[in-house]
Order: sequence, then structure tokens, then C-alpha cells
Amino acid sequence: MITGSTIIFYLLASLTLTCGFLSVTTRQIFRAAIYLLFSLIGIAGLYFWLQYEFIAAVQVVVYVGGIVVLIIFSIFLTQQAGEKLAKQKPGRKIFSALAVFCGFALTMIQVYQHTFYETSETPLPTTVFNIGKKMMNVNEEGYALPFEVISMLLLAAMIGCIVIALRSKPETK
Amino acid sequence: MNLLLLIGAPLLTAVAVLLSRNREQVKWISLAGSVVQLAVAFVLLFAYTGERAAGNTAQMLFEQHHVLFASLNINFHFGVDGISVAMVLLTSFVLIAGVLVSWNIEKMTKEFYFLLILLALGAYGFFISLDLFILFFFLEISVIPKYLLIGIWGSGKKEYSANKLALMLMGGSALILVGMLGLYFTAGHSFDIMALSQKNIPTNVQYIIFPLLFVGFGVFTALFPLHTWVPDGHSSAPTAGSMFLAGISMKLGGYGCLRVATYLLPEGAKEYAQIIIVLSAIAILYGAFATMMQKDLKYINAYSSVSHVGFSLLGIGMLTQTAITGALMQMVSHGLMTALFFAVIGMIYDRTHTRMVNEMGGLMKVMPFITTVLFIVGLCSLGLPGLSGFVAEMTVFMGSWQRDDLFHRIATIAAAMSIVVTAVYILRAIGNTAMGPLKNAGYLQLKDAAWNEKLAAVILVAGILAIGIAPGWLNDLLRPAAEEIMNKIGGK
Amino acid sequence: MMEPGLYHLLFISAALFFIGVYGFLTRRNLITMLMSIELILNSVNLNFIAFNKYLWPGKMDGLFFTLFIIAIAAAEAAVAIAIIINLYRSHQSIDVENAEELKY
Amino acid sequence: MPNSTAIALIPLLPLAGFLLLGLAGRKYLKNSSGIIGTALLLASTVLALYTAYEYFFVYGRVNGVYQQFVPLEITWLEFSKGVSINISLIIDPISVMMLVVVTFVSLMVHVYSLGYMKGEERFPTYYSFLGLFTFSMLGLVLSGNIFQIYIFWELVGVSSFLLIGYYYDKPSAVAACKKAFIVTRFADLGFLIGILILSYSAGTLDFPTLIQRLTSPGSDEIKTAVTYSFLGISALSWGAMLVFIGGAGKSAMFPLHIWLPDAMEGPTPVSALIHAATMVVAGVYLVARLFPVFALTTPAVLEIIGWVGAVSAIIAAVIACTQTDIKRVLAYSTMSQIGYMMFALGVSSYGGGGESGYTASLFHLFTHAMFKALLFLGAGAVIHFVHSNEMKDMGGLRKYLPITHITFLIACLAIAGIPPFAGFFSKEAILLAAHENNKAIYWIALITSGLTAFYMFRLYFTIFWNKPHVIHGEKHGEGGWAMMLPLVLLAVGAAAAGFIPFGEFVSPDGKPIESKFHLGFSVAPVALGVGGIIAALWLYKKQSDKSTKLAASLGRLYKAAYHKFYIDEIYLFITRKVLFNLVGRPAAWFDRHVVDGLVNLAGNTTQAVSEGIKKVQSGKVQQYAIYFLAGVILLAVLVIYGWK
Amino acid sequence: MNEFLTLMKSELLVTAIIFLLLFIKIGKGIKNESLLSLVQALLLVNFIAGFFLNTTGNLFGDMFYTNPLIVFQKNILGLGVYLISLLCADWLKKSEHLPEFFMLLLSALLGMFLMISSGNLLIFYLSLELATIPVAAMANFDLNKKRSSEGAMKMILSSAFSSGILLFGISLLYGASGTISFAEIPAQLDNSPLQVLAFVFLFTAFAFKLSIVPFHLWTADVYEGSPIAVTAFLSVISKGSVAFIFMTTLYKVFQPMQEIWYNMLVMLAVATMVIGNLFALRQQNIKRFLAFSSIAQVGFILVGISSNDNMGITAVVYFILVYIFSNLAAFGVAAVISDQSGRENIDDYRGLYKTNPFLSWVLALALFSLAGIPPTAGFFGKLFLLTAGGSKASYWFITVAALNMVISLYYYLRVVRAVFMEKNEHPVENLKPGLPVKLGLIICAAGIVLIGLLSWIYDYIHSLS
Repeated sequence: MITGSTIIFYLLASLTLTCGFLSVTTRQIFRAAIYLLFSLIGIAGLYFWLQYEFIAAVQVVVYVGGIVVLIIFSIFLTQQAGEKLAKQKPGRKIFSALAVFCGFALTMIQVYQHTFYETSETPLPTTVFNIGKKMMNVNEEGYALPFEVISMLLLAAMIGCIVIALRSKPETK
Repeated sequence: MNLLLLIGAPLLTAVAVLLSRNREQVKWISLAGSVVQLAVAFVLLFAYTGERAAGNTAQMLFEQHHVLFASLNINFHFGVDGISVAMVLLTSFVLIAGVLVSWNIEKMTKEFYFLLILLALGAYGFFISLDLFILFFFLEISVIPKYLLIGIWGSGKKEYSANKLALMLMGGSALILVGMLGLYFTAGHSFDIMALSQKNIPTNVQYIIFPLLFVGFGVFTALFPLHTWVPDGHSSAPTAGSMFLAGISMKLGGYGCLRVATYLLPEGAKEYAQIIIVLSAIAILYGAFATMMQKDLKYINAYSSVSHVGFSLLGIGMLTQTAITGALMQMVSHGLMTALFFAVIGMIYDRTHTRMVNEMGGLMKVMPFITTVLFIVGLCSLGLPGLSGFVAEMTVFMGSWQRDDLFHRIATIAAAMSIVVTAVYILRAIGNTAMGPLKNAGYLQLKDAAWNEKLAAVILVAGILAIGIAPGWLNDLLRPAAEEIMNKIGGK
Repeated sequence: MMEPGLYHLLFISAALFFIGVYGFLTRRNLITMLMSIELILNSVNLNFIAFNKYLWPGKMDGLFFTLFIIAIAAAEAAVAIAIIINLYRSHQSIDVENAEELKY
Repeated sequence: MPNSTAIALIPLLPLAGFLLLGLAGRKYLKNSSGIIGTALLLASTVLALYTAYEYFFVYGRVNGVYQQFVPLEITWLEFSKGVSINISLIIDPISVMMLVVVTFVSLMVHVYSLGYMKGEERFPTYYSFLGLFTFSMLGLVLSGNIFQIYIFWELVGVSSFLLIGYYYDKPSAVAACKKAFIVTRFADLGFLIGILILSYSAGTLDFPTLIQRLTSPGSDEIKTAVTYSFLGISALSWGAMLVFIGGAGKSAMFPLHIWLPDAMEGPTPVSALIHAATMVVAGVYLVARLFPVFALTTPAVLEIIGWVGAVSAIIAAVIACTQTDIKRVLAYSTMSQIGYMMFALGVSSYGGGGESGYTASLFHLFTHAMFKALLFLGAGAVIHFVHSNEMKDMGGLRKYLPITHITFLIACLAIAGIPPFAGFFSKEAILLAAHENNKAIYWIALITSGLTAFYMFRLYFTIFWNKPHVIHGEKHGEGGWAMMLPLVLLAVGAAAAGFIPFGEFVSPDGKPIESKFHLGFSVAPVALGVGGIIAALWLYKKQSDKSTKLAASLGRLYKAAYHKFYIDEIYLFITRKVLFNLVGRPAAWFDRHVVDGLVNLAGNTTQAVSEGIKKVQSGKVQQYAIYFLAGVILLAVLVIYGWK
Repeated sequence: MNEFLTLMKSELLVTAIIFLLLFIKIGKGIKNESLLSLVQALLLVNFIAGFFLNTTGNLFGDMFYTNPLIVFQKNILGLGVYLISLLCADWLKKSEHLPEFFMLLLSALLGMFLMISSGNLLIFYLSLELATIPVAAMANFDLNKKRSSEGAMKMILSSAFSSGILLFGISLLYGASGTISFAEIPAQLDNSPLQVLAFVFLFTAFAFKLSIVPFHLWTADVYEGSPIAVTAFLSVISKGSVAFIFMTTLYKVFQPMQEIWYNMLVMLAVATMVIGNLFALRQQNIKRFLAFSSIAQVGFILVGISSNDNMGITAVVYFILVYIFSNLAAFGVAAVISDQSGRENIDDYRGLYKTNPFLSWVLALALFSLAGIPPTAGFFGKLFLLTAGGSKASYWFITVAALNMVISLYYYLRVVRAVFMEKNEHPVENLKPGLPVKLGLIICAAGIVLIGLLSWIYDYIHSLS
């Protein structure tokens, strides 16, 4: 029984995987960034499909709006937009592919052999309200501490980036 | 008698050496410190014999407990029996002689004496420890000073030798460590030798642990074929270093083989005794034959040490009371003798600047005192009655002979054969250095021993003679202790 | 075709994960390696969400995990890009094969 | 009862001399050391004579049997219950007899050396060594414990070593002293193992107990000892045999005699003392000391002893005929005479009338000490005069050295067995004993006795007659009274000692035995002796080429004898080629290259592996990631599938 | 609220310092010397404060957990950072970015504190990243050096890769157990293959952080490239903190899987010791040398961890305490020499004793302690680790570990040999380290000598664990 939802799912899935795959194989760096963008959008789509709208939104905002843009900027900064990427040695490719395949196979075998525990919990709606309430809660099942931690992390990352990227005078050594 | 004196005296000396300002101070402080230690050792001897005479029959005297790591049941447990007393005495003798012969060290004098005294500290601590952990601690303390002594003040391929020595000895202690931990866990979390000796350690565990411990300590005492650090180490070390190395360090191993491996694991000892005997008989003969071909005086003494120390191990392997007593006597005797031998070699080398036997000759003419000492020590080495070597070797032979099956008989005879080979190489060495025509006219200018060298030699010769002429006191010291050990092992 | 469910999502996520790994292992450009890392993190996010949705909807552990991972990914990417740019300044290259001065 | 202080002082006085002169002699007593040493020894000698008198004539004999006394016993080293080395003094006929011999000869040598060694740089050292030797030898003869005897056995060995090497800057002296020590050491190894066997079997080290336990046929010790055997020979026989090997080494019995001729490198008085009169007979003493064990428990070994003695006697005599160094001739002669003593013991038995050999042997020991010391001291005087040991440098010396000449002649007559000199009596007794018990040995002994007379007179004629002496440089006399007095005293001894009724005093069991004496029996040996003398007279009285012709006609035999039957060469081959090259060198090589090589190999392998795996750390971050991933996967597979 | 203050006092103090620095930086800014002294003083306060008001409790549900042992561990780390601030004072003074450096350093420290205290996988992961990302930035602080950037790049990429795997593992674990709380996980573990797989993924993240073979390859490169202060921080503080949480995780969370991880630990411990030692043998650069030696040390820590009981916890905590002193002393000396003469090769150390006896003795002491030679504390540390590992009575395992001590001695002695025995025509000139550096070195040396002999320290740790 093929429903629309199913078709959408498969479309999103194939978009994600194809773009992801192309993103790591194309030899044009700019295209790689664009493929990555679409792959991420595909994932956002899947979040939508799963009815996790908040996450989907964050995904689009942070990834598509933030990280990919950052990456594209840095591509421009390193002035390599037009060039083709250097080829990897075939030996490395084969080994990597082999290792990756083994890892994938192993994971999938374990996943499919595993019978997941069927839960009977009542689902907690993933509304923004619920999310926000939990985020600010300092008690049981609250996420205030991680929130603080991540803020410190972002602060530190910011400081780090500033120091590194704004190096005063590039002395020629 | 507070045994902590034996640790405190060297420790204080070492600290004082570190704090002293100039060379002269360093030397005199070290000498004073070693005299004090000698005095303490003698006080210990008299206190010990006094206690025994007063009828104290406890296995260990002057026991002390101080908790160190309570949660691991590691304690400072000190105590002495006759064996420890004898070894402590030996250490103090060698130390004072070592301090004296190094009187003219110019390079980094302070460090040199500091390390020397640290080495002695390790030895004292080792001999009086009754807790395996502490024992191991002191054993390891004595490794690195040796390394530095050889590496910094040595000669020849000193770095190579120092490295080899340190690594082989550490390899040995690694095995000891494993054995020790094995004991600790099988016997219910205790490192205490006295407590462990009361425990019944399962036979199959003994079969595993005994070789670890015995081989580990065996490396220290040049168990064949793990002896190769001996020739290199001895030959590269400075005089006092060689004296300590052969005189004391090798005894640490022998003591450990007996007190730890054999005493605590009697079943293991019985199981492996034949292998020990074979190895030590090989070491005795093979060491002697290898000595025969050496041309460097230090190599001669080094290989002969391998051969002589073999008697200690042989005695232990024989597992009879007399043989063990003999083994212990051999340790004491060899300690004094070999220290003296190295001292003499050092004196000769300081003057002739060679250690090659064939480059010397007729030294008796120019340095009668030194050559006389050389004669004494040589004769001691080949087991002349009246000197300590004879007493020890004969006791080993007598003890070994009590095992009356063919295997032990043949091993004993093989070991006894070394007395001939020993005579050959000792006479060859003495004959070529002291006797014969004077090879080098330049030697006529050489001076005989200075006061410090004479004093050092006299102290050690006194020790050798004290054992050689009247062995009774040493026998009385060692035999009851050996008896305790044999009681535990069972057998003759 | 089957009704899409947990296993499908897990397959996608695992596939994406290993695609990312493959990219990380074979890409010679540092920035593309960084992109592969993003793929890896996204696959993990998908996993969390899928588990949260299908197995443990009672709490929002998976969801929050995803949320924080996204934040971390941003921070990590920022620092990584800063470093890469710095490296580019001194090496004049962002080929990973050229950054192998430190070895053996 | 024996006076233990006096007896203990006998060895201790020389020891005091050794210590005093050894420690202080060089610096403070340079000139007086000889006198001090001699004085101490004189005291010792007087005490020894006093002890002998007291023992033999006052308290020693109880109910007609000489008793054994142990007046002093100190536990020196206890091995286990009942088995200990005791330093003890044993007083019985042989030890007392030996005391007299040792102190007397030593005193003579001390006195003689005052003249002979005068002006030597290491004069005090010489006397201190003499003191050490005398002490050790006296300690040896007084030993009441088999291990004690071993102790002093070694000590006499080392004093002999020191004295042979007295001229330490002469390479030949150094070689000789080493050889002497090592060869005897080899024999001592046998002795040591023999001691171990005997003491283990007997459960004691004390002579009286040991002998008692090992000779009573029913005792437990014997029973257990007999059950042990090796190569089909019982443990006790092995023990006895090995002990005898020790004795044979010290007493220069074939084939362990090679050190003795070389030992002549030492100063001549030393040769007289150590290598003629005292130390070399220690082996005989040892066998005599343990005689009951040999005779009663291991008669087979005793027979071997007899044969070894006989063979040594004749071989040495043959070699002595060909040597040209006068001291070497005397050395071989010593060996030959000790062979006599040995086989005399060998043909003896304990009790039952056969014990005359024992008495004869010790009698010969006694007389031999006199005349052989005399011969050496005389030879010393000759050497002193001509500064050479070689016969070819001598001749016609009777005019220059009259006293030496006469005393030397007396000694030669004594050793040749011409009545009424001392040697005649003792040798007759030996031959008689041999005749009674073992005919073959008797014949060998007879031939030897003829040869003895021949080579001794060959020596005598070559030195004092033959060609006229040409004096080089300034002429000097025979040496002072110090050298002459001992010669004269010893000559008296050599002439008169034979009249002592030795059988009265010395026998295996302390009971006197009657000295048998058959006039008829003496004819053969005396005739042979005279024949030998005549032959020597004919060949050597005048300078002629008769002797060379004779030598040429003997061809191979002469050559072999001249080269001492190549025994030295065989030894050299065994030591140099076999022991050094085939054992020592490979052992040293093996140690450096295999054992040490393995240790180094372990180090080098580690280094090599370390070098080999450095490629893993390639500096490429992607490669690191591959290893990472591979590690994860492998670990996962192992954990999931491997350890389930 | 009161509880909040006492339980999180370390974290709060560190955060306060970070913000103080931030304000100083944003504000006028003060001279490096005085700022450095201030920071040192604050760190000391932080260290001392760690000794007071130690209680057990949870915060934020079960996300934050603390007890005296954890506080003690935090104190060890705080002490380490204080020592680094002393030892690297000479280098720091010259740095243009001193406040930033400390902000990052303290952020990382904060991350470690939280990590040790973390009560669920989320907070664990976040604090792990907090402890990593700033350090990667710090690794690049030698801004003009190519090697520094290269090291930083390797670190950030490798750690991102490793956290990818970690997260994948966490997600699977979450799926298979339904919880991310440490307290609830053990009940849900049934050793099904998927859980085991997830555990292996999780495990490798620890392994990566601890530089366990074969996940160690980044270590040496990063250590060599980074400024020495960062290297010291990485090799001592960072490792220590991960070791603590690793141990807690294994003992508390994955106790039901103990058979599995015991086997893994044994195998990896052996590989780590052997490979670490083999690589350390040939190193020329002192930092790289110390990197490999620290890998080998981790192998020994694993031996201790494998014991799975109190003795193991005590031994590991004790060892890390000792290790901080020993390794920091070595790094301190290396920092002085590298900073003032620019030399970092072991060959350059030849003849050092002639010109710099004080530095030489401290270095020798440190190396002996690392090698486990008495009477230094390292001896006790190593021995207790092996004792703990020996409680399972696997002789071959302990033998291998003990023999590896011998190999490690070889290369430590190589440095000692260079310093004391070998001759050099151009030895390092006589260096004059600043007062804080000297103080730091003396503290380290005293620690090395005394910790072993002051046995109550060990017993104290034991009473906590």
C-alpha cells in the first residue's frame, strides 16, 4: 500500500543519500557544498516527515543558514572555488571503501537482528512549549545545565576563533 | 637496637653530603658517615649475638612495624636474623672501603658519594626488610645509582654497559614484581614475609611463582645465562662502583633467592632445585673457563664472580642446611673478596693506566703492598684455607654432599672441579701482573698505595681473615637462620 | 515497498553515516573533510530523532540530544574552519596530504 | 700426658715468625730477620725433641702399645651435628716422628740459608715464607681431623708456591710455581672429593673416629657405604682412591710428578726443605695416617698404591740417569725414593705380621729426609760456588769444597744403600717387605736401587772429579759456618740414623714390631748398588766420551728418558690444546657471542621493530582515521563474535 | 541554592575566573605579568577551595553528580592547571593572547569538571566537547608556526571524527536502552549485540581521548605541534580527566558488561604499552618523546582500571596524581629549555648537567618517576596499578606490563644518559628560569619525592573510593 507519505519518505531518503554521496565524491568543491546543502535539507525534510517540526526548523536555520554558509565562505576564502579537487590515491579509496562497507554491514546486521523494545509510553508532544519548558527546567528531566554548558562552549569557540583567525601580523617565517 | 638506625645513618650521611660545600667536606662527611655505619653494624652484631646468647629464640630480632599503606596492608616491617646481620656487616665493610678508594675522584665528587651512599642505603634497607614491598622498594633503589655510577664515572663503553646493567636488573625486578603480586593475592593480601611463611600457598601456584621470583633475583646474582651484565658492568664501572656491584648488589639477589623465593615457596624450590643446580654448576665451571681466557683484570674478576656466585646458588639449590649456610658464607666471603679484588685492580689501574694483564708484569717490585693484597685476594679467590673463600666453598661442598643421589653428586663434583680452574686463572693473572720481569721501565716511578688505599685494603683483608681464620662466629650467625629456613622447607 | 518505519530511518542514517566516514577518509581537501563530518553528525541526529519518535516518545532525550549536537556542530565547524584558514595562511594549501610535517 | 701448650707452640712459633717478619720484616728487621726466624725455629725444634722424648720414653707407651692422644681439640667450623672441622693436635708415633723430622730439617735449612741467602733483597720475606711453610707442615702432621689436614695441605702448597716463585722476576720460576700449584691443586680436588666421600660415609671428620668407624667390619657406616657404588666400585674405594690421588699429587707420584723437577727453580735450601724432606712426603704421611682404612677396608686401593709407587720409583730413576741439571737429578731421585715409600706402604698390611712395610716406609721417610736434605744443601753449596746448575759447568770441585765433598759422598752412599749408612737399613727393610708380599714390585725395587746408586754416583763423580775445574773471576770459599754446620749435622744423621730401632717405635697399631734383618738377603741389593757405583766410576770419574757413546747406543730409550718420557708434553697438550683451546676459548666466545649476543639481539630486535613500525605514524590524518575505523570494526567483531 | 553552591563550587569558581578574564580583556586590559600573577593566585584559590565543603549530591535531576572522590579528582586537575600556569609562566608572559589562553584553558577545565561529574550521556558528551574544542584552538596558539596549525587541524578533525563515532554509539545505545541517564542504563543492559556494538563505539571515544592504541595516532603529532603548555595540558590534565570518567563509566554504567570490557582492556592495554614504548624508543623531539611515553603510561593506567574494584580506583587516582607531578616536571624543564634556547631535541640535552644542574636533577627525577624507579612516587604509582591489575591474577598480563616497564626504562634512561653522561660541544647555556617556574619545578620535585612516602595520601584516596 503506497501512500503519499511513503512516496515522500522515499523521495526525501533518496535525496538525502544521493546528495550526501555526491557531496563526498564530486571533484568540484563548490558543488560538493551545494550537494551537502541538499542533503541537509533532505534530512530537515525527514524531520518534517516525522513531525518534529522544531528540529526541522533548527536544522534549516543552523545548518543551511549557518554552517553551509560558513563553509562556502571559507571555500571562497581559500580561493579554490573553481579548481578541481585533487584526486585521492586509489589504494586509499579501496581501503576506505572496504572499511566503510564492513562497518556499514556490521551495523546493519546488528540493527536488523535486534528486536527493539516496543514501548507503551504515551508520547510527549514535541511542541515548542514542551521543549522550552524542559530546556529551562533545572530539576528532573530538565535541560538547563546542558544549555549552560553549550553556552560556555560557544563562548570558548568564539574566543578561539577570534584569536586564531585574527592573527595580528602574519610574519613571514 | 633500633633498626631504623641502619636506614637513618646513611640517609643522614647522604643529606649531609648533598648539603656540604666542597670536595674535602664531601669526602670527610662520607667517611665519617660510613664509619658510623660500620659502628652501627657492629653494634647490631653484638646486640644480636647478645640477644641470642641471652636465649632469645625468636626467628627475627628487633622487629619493628610501622604502617605504611594501611589499605594495601603494606608495612615497614623490619627485623633481622643472622643472615641479615651478616649482610649488613658486609655492606658496611664494602661501603667504607668504597669510600676510601674513591678518595681521589675529581669529577662531580659530591654526586659520586651521594650515589654511593644511596646504594648502601638501598642495601641496608633490603637486608633488614621483612615486607616484600619494602624489600622490593629498596632493591630497586639500588639500581639507578649503579646506572649513574657506571655511566658517569665509568670507563670504556660505559653507556652501553650501564644501560645493559640497568635494563637487565630491571627486567629481573619486573619478574620479581610479578611473583610478588602473585604471592600477595594468593596469600590473602599480605606482603609480610613472616606472615606469608605461615600461609599454605597452593603447590601449583608455587610452581608458577617460584621461577619468577628466583629468576628475577637470579638476574641480580648473575644466574646463568642471565649474567651477561656482569662482565660489561663490572669492567666499565669505576672502582667503587664495581666493588659495590659485585660486593653487595649481587648479594641482594642471592639473599632474595633464599629469603623470598626459597623460603616462601618451598615446594617450588624443591620442584626446580635440579634446574637451579644444573644452571649454577654450569655457571661455576663455565664462568671459570671463560675467565681463563680473559685478558682484562676487571673481566677476569667479573667472570670469576659469575663462577663464585654460582656456589651461592648451588648451595641454595641443594636445599640442605649446611649447603645453605655455605651459600650464605659464600655471599659474605665473595662480597669482601671481590670488593677487595676490584679495589686492587683500581689501584693498579690508577697507576699503570692499563688493565691488560699482558701489558703488566713484575709489579711486585714497584708496589709491594698492592701486590701483596693482590696475592691475598687471589688466594682467597682460589679457596686457600685461612681466607674466607675456603670456608664458604667447603661448607657448600659438605652440604651438597649430603644429597646422596648421583645427580647431586655429579653436580657437586663438577662444581668442585672449578677449584682447579680457578687456580689456573688466578695464578695466571697474578703471575702475569705481579710476577715476572718488569715489562715497562716507566713503572719504576710508580708509587705504592696511599694511606686511604691501604686503609681500605686492610679493612677488607681484616674481614676476609676474620672469616677465614675463625669462621665459627659467622657460622653461628648463619646456621640457625639457615636451620629456620630448612625447617620450613623440610629435609636435611 | 514497505511502509517506512524505524528500520528505514536507521538504514538511511547508517548509510549517511558511512558515506560521511567514506568522505572523511578519502577527501583530500580539508573543507570537504569538514563537510563529511557534518554528514556524520546529521546521520546521528536522524538516529536520535528516529529512536525518539518510534521507541521512546515518552521523554524527549533524543530530541534534545539532536538539538545540542546541532549547536556543537556549529561550534566545532567554526573552530575547525578558523584553524583551517590559519593553516592555509601558512601552507598556502588546504590539501590534507600537504600537512604531514609532523610524523613518525 | 702430653703437654698441649708445648705441642701447640711447636707450630705456633714459626707462625709467629711468619707474621712478625711478614708484617714488620721489610721495614724494621731487614738484617735480623734470619736470626729471629732461626731462633724461633730452634725453640720449636727443642720443643719437638722434648715432645718426642716424652712421648716415646715417658708416657706414650701404655701396656707396650703406643697410644694415640688428642691433647687439644677446638671446634673450628661445625657443618652439622657431629661433622665439624676441629683444629686438633694428634700425638702418635708417626706424628711425633714427623715433628722431629720437620723441625730438624727446617732448622738446618734456616741455619743454612743464613749463609746461602745472605744479601738477598727480600731476605725477611724469605724467612717469613719459611716460617709459614714450617707452620703449615707442622700443622699438617699434627692434624687430628681429615679436613684439618686438607687445610694445612693447601697451606703447604701455597707456601711451596710462594717459595718456588721466590725469584719472581725469573719467568721460569713463575712458570714453575704456577705449575706446582696447579698440578697439586688438581690432585687436591681428588683429595677433597675423597674427604667428602669418606666423611659422609663415616659421619665424622675426626681421624680417630673416622678410622674406627670405617674399619670395624660390622659398623653401620660400613654397611651403608658399601651399598653405594659408582661404576661398579664402592663409594669407600672411590673415597680412598681419591684421597690417595691427593697424596700422590703432593708426593709427586707418577703421573702427577711433573711439577717437582720444575719446582727446583726455587732457592736450593727451599728445595731441600720442601721438595725433598718434608712436603713431598706428605702424601706418604697421609696414606700412613689413613693406613687402617686402606689396609682393612679397601685393600685393592692399597695395591694400586703399591704399584703407583713402584712405577714412579723406576721411571724417576731412569729419568734421573739422563738429566744434566743437578737439582733435577736430585728431584727425580726424590720422586724415586718416595715411590719406594709408597710401595712399601702398598705392600704392607694391618696386623697379622705384614706390617713391616709400613714401618719400613716411615723409616725410609726418616732417613731419606736426612740424606736428601743433605744432598740438596750440598748441591746448594756447589751451585753457590759455580753459579750454575748444569753438570757441564762442574767438575773437580773436591779440592775447593772439601767439607761439601765429604758430606755429599756420605749422602750418596746412604742413598745408594751401602752399609752402614742410614739408607741401607731403611731400604733393606722396604725390599724385605716387598719380597715378602709382592715379588714383582720387589724386582722393580731391586733394579731401581741399582739405578739409584748409578745416577747418584754419576752426579757425585761429575761434580767432584771428572774434568778439572776452571775458576772464573775471584775465588771464594765454601761459605761460612752457617752453611757448613747443617751439612755436617745432616751428614751425621745420614750416617747414623739407620741404627735407630725404628720398629720399636713406629707401627700401624702402635705395637712394636721386630726388625727383621737377613744378612743373606742384603747381598743382592748391596751388590747391585756397588755395581752401579762402579759403572758410574767407570763412566764419569774421568772426562771421556764413554757416557755419550753409551747414550747413543741406547738410542730411543735414552732420548725418551732425557725428555722425561714426554709426560710434560702430554700435559701441555691437554692443557693448552684441549682445555684452553677447546674449552676455555669456546666458553669465552660463547659467552660474548651467544649468551650476550642473545641479550643484545633482544635489544636490537626491539629497535628494529620500532624502526619498522614507524610508517604507521605517517603524519596523514586520514590514514589515522582508517586505523581508527579499522580498530573499531575489529574490536566490535571480536567482542560480538569472538568472545560470545 | 546553598546546595547548588557547595556542590558545584569548583565549576562555579572556574566560570567566575573565566568571566573575570573576559571582563579584563574587554576592559582596559592589564600587563601580562600582573595578569599572570593574578591568574596564578586565583587558580591557587580554586585549588585550595577544593578542600572545603565536600559533600555528595545530585543537581539538575541526575545530570550532575558529585562526591568527595570526584572533588578530589577535580582538585588534582586544578592543581595540574595551577602548576602549568607556574611552569609555563615564562612562555605565557610573552604571549599576546594571555587572557584568551586562560579563558580557553579554563573552559576546557570546566568541561573536564563537568565531565567527571556528569550523570548522563548528554552532559557527558557536551562537556567532552567543551574539554576538547578549546584545546584544539589552543593548540594553534603558536600562531605563526606551521606545525602548530597542523597539529590543531589534526586534533580538531580527529576528535570530530571520534565524536561522530561516539555519537553514533550513543544513539544506538539510546535506541536499545531508552535512556541516556547513567543511573538508569545498567538496568537496561542485556548484552545484546547491538548494545555491545554501541558500547564499542562509545568505548573508542574514550580510547581516542586517552590515546589507546590503535586510536592514539593523533597524539604525537598534536603534542609535537602544540605550544608546550598546551601539550602539557593535553598529556596530563586532559588524560587524567578522561581516565577518571572512563573508570567511572566502566565501573558504574557498564558494570553488566564487565567481562566484555575486561577483555578489551587487557588487549588494548598490552597493545598500548608495547606500541607506545616501541615508538618512544626512537624519538628525538622531547615533546614527541613525552607523547609516546604518555601513551605507554596510559597502558599502565588501563592495567589498573582492569581490576574493577576499589583498589583499581584508588590506584588510578593515585597514579594520576603522581603522574601530574612527574610529567609536568618533565614538561616544565622542556618548556624552560625550549623557551629560552629554542631546543627541543634530546640530542640538544647532552651535557645539560654541566650547565644546568638544577634543571637536570628535576628532569632526572621526573623521568625516574615516570619510569617507576624508587624512591620517587612513580614507583608507588606504577606498582599500585600493577597490584590492582594483579587482583585478577592473570600472570602473563602482569608480566607483560612489568616487562614493558623495562622497555620504558630504556628510553627514559636515554634522556638521563644524554643529560648526565654524554659530551656536547655546544651544550644548552646556563638558563635562568623565572621565579614562578622555579617554584613550579620545586613543587613538582617535592611532590615526586614525597607523595610516595606520605602514605596517608594513598589511604585517603582509598577511603574516598
